[in-house]
Amino acid sequence: MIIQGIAFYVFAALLVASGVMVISARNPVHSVLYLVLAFFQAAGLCVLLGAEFIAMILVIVYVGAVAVLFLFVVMMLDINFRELRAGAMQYLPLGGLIGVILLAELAAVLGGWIITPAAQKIASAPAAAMGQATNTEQLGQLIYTHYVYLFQASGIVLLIAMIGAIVLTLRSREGVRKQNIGAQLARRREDVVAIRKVPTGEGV
Amino acid sequence: MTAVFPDIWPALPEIFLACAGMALLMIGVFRGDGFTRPIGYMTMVALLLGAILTMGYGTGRVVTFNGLFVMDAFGVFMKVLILVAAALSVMLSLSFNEREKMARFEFPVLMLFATLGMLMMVSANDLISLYVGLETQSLALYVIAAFRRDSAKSSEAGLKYFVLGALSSGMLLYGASLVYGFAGTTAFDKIAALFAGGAHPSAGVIIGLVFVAAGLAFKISAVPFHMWTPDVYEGAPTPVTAFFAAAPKVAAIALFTRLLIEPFGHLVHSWQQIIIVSSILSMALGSFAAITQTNIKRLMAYSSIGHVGYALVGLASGTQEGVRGVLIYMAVYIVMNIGTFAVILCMKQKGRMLEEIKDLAGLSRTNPLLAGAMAVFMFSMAGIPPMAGFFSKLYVFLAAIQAQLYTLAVIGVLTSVVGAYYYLRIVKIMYFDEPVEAFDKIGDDGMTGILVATGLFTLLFFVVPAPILNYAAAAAASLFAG
Amino acid sequence: MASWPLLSFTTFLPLAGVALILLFCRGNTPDVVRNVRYVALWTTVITFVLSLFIWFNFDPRNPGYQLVEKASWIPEFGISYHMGVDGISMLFVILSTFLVPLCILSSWEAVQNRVKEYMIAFLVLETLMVGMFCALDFVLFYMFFEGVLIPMFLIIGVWGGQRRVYAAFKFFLYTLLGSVLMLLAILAMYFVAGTTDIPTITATHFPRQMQLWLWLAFFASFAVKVPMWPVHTWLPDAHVEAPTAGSVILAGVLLKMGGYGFLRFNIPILPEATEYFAPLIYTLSIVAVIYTSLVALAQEDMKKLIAYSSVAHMGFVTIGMFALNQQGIEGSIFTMLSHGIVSGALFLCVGVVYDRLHTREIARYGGLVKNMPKYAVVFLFMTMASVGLPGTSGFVGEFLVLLGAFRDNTWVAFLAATGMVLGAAYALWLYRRIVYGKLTKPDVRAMFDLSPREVAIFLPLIAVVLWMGVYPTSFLSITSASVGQVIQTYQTKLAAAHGGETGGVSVAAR
Amino acid sequence: MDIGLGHYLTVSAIIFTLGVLGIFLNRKNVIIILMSIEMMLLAVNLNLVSFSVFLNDLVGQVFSMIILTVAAAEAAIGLAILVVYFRNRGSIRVEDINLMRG
Repeated sequence: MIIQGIAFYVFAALLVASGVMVISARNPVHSVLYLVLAFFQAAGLCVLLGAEFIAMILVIVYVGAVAVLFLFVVMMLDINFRELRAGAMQYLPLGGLIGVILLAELAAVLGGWIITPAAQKIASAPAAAMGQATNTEQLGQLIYTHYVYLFQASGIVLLIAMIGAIVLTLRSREGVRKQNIGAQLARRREDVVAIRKVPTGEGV
Repeated sequence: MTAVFPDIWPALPEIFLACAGMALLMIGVFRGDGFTRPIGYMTMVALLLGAILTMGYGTGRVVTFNGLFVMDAFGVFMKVLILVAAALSVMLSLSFNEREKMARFEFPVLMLFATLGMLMMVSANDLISLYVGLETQSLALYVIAAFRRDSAKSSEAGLKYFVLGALSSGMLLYGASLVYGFAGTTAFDKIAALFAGGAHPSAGVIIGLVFVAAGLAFKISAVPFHMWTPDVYEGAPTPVTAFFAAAPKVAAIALFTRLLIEPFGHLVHSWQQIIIVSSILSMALGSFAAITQTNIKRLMAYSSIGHVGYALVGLASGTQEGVRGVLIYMAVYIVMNIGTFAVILCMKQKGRMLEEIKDLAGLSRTNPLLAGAMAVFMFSMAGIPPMAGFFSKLYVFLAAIQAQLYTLAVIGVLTSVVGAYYYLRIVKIMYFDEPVEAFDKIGDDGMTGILVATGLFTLLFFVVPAPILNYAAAAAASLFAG
Repeated sequence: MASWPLLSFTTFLPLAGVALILLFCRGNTPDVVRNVRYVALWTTVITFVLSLFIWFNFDPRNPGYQLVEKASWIPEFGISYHMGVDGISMLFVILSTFLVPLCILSSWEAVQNRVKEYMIAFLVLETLMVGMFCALDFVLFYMFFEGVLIPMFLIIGVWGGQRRVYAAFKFFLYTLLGSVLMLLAILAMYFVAGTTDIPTITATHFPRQMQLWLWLAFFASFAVKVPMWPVHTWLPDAHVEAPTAGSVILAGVLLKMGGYGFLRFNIPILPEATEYFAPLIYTLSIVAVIYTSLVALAQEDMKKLIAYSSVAHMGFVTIGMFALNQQGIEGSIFTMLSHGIVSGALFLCVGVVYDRLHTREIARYGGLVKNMPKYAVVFLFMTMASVGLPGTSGFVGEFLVLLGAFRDNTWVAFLAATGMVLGAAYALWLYRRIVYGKLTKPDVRAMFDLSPREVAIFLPLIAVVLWMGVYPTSFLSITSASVGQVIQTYQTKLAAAHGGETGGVSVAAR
Repeated sequence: MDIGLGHYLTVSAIIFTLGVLGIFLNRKNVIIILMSIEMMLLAVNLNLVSFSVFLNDLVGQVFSMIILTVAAAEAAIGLAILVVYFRNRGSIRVEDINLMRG
């Protein structure tokens, strides 16, 4: 129990700290790195909660894909970082105030949370008892059966994201030499090789 | 855990559209951008077929996909509206895109997918499917807002829309997570059952509901979450603006209505005040801020904020009559709006698009048909009988009076008088001012067809209003029966 | 004939003219423009003839609605297409159809610009006006009532004078502001009565507190329309800037919509509130009569002067109406009809000289009697009718109004009579400044007398004014039964509301 | 040192607030805004997972998975739009997003 508590506090403290750093780091590259750190901590919290699968995909999807994508874009855009941070904190007092108020309100509500018996009774998909099936297995059973609609719909969302990213950023530039496999394969000997009979002694 | 194969028939239009979208994508990829116009036509056909499939559904209420998806008369009404609006928007975009050299086959396909997302929103019966539908729509919309990638304005509009849209999604999600935590479920039916017995909701549910409502208010651009609207409307390519102002609004309003009436219908006293305030602010801002606008797309943005305010008047009453008012309002709003944007898309001189209101000067001399149509839309938006816009306002105010929201109704009609001022200003510029250079010939039969059809609908709605009113009444009733 | 939907025919016939113009008159050549004028003229003349059939088929002894047509329109909401006329509305229908052909004739030469649109606007306007007086369903009524704004807005704004845009906006927004409140009142009534059918609602009793609010909402709409002081300020602007024919319709018919509304809705539907607010109406009307007469005296612009005189005359109308007795109400209806003809004719008189000199400034004229004798006669006749000389229509109406007011409240009658004197002053002074005096200005000297077309416009007007003045019974007999019924409804409802003896006393006091 | 649901909720509330603050405070760099959005979604996920565990109901975790998927898609679109914007304007400063009034 103590170990769990210590782990929670370590993860939570690091999570909050790296969260603060994400929005306050001077260099966007550092921000991305702090974001990665934050995701790791969140994954740790999920493990503590017993949601291993979510923890795993947090690491895989967020750290492996999203954060790297961010990093890639930050590097690619080649921004003058020095200039970027000048005077960024002028909005801090007002923003900080709003943040504190928002947080206080949320805390007031969440602090008083107790699980109502009614709420627990209507669970749509009760988790199996410990040891009966792993978290991943249970989720898998749910998502391909009861929640197949969501599964398919998220497929569409990803498809849209793919189309969108391509349509917005792909530029076909003139004068870039590219391999055209179709053309290569379709090439026939007759089209490209001309056999001329060169009369001897006259040149081509 | 035994799983039953879900009843897929209620979702037939969605499935059809998803398949059609993928098929069109494939065709586009293989045939290239030169094939954009045929793909545009095919998209339109697919959307209209979707509308026919939707109409063929019938009336009963069916919940399927393990409670995630619901279909009823309300859904049929809203989906048909969305599909028709989307089909008309695709039609509007075709020539524009070719002229402005942004004709790429992904455009209609993305519109199709956005429409698919809207249908999913209308049928959402669970917070999760609500979110998925909303994001399907939003992601496609972010892309088409920034679709004109060589234009700084368009990409800026896309960026603004994305940032604020993502922020609103985040708020909505946080609210949804609170509702889930405190109600113990995400299913609308179960949430409704939880409060049916008059159970007092915990503060967490209310706060969650507020967050969700704020997120949705972003999507329908209701005050105070309207800031993105004018900039995005101005910056996005005009056909995209036309699309934004029509179909997504209907979808978000439909979703909002279903959410407030079905799962949270018993908490009407908790959310009514919020909707009333938002409605009053939207109507007022839509009327007053529009007065000083010079860009017609920005004007339409404020006008749409105002119209959302009027639609919210119906929703604020929280009654069946109120929902009926909302449905009628949206039906008429879509037609007027598509028609107005068709006119705006005809505003070009020597192939150059114009967006200033003063460019309309003397249009009644240079192009009487266009001016007449625009005048009809403007009078209709101002709510002057016998135009269709009068009936839509009539029914929302009817609901407000019935729910004894007298102050709301009075403020509503007063702002509509202020609104009439700026609509009249456009009529004045077209009819009273001396003509400037004439616009180019419309030269697009589809555009002329849309103009004539929407104009006649708006003008002659009063002759046989009963069918649409009855459908709306039946649709509203289905929401309360469930 | 009676089995025909005569009212609908009369109402929608002008739209057939619109269709004809739209379908067959293409282009902008002089021939086409002439055809457009003829189509418009013939359509309106036929409409007028058709409306006379309404008169022939009308039974003056029957106080109820006649020639009733009812068809389902939006049945689920208790809204129907319900048309009918009674003694109150029938004459207004005739007045509208009578004035429109004259308007078209009067703009035969005055309007050269965008003739097609002009004629279409007038034809649509006629449909809306006639429909409004025939409508027996609130939603239908409201549609016609508000729809009038659209063509009138365009008429003022497109073919009007210098400050036409300002005037058009002011006209539109003022009247719209009033009527949207009425719309809310209609909706509120709908929830009590379950229908928007006017006869049904007239038979419904509304709680007193609600009546007061409803009354105020209706008042907001009709007071602007009448117009009553202090919301009359749109009228001088609109009149001055509107083209001649627009002014004629505005003064002749549109102002009557307000009076008609008071009579049709406020008095029989909301009697308790009417009783409560009658002093308010009296006060406002008397201020209107005296104040606007004084203002009229100071005017330099002919049209503005006549516009203010309209406000004063409509003050008489409201006084008579809220005297709430037979003479008062009949007098107010008669005054409205008479004013419709006379003020229309006066605007036409202004139009005649305006067409020649293109100014409405009174000081620019003078001595017209020398070179325009026919005109001087017509103008004199209409001025006398406006003042209320016995033998003209103006006399009968104002006499009845004063009689009715006297029975109700002596002071009101006295003050109203003062207004009449002032009215004579400004009208006669206007006449003196324009027609008499030395004919010095060369451009005025060059003005020619009435053309045959103009004579053709004025002759029917003069005939009607004389007819109304000499033999008013032919009109009063039509209105009396229906007016009697309105008063009876009013008093029965009031008695029922007061209950027992107090009610009896209050009725007797009237 | 018993760790209850309240602890988890508090952490996620803090992260959510940081995300919102990051959006509103940041005036210099749009990329930070996108990261802040990711943080908001992370907070929601934490919320959902902890609710799910304490309610003994897996729906929350399903929801969380869906959000993860969508968030990834959203990040991709957001960055694509950002790249397009950068190509047009040569800057991603928040203050520069001002071509249109408002």
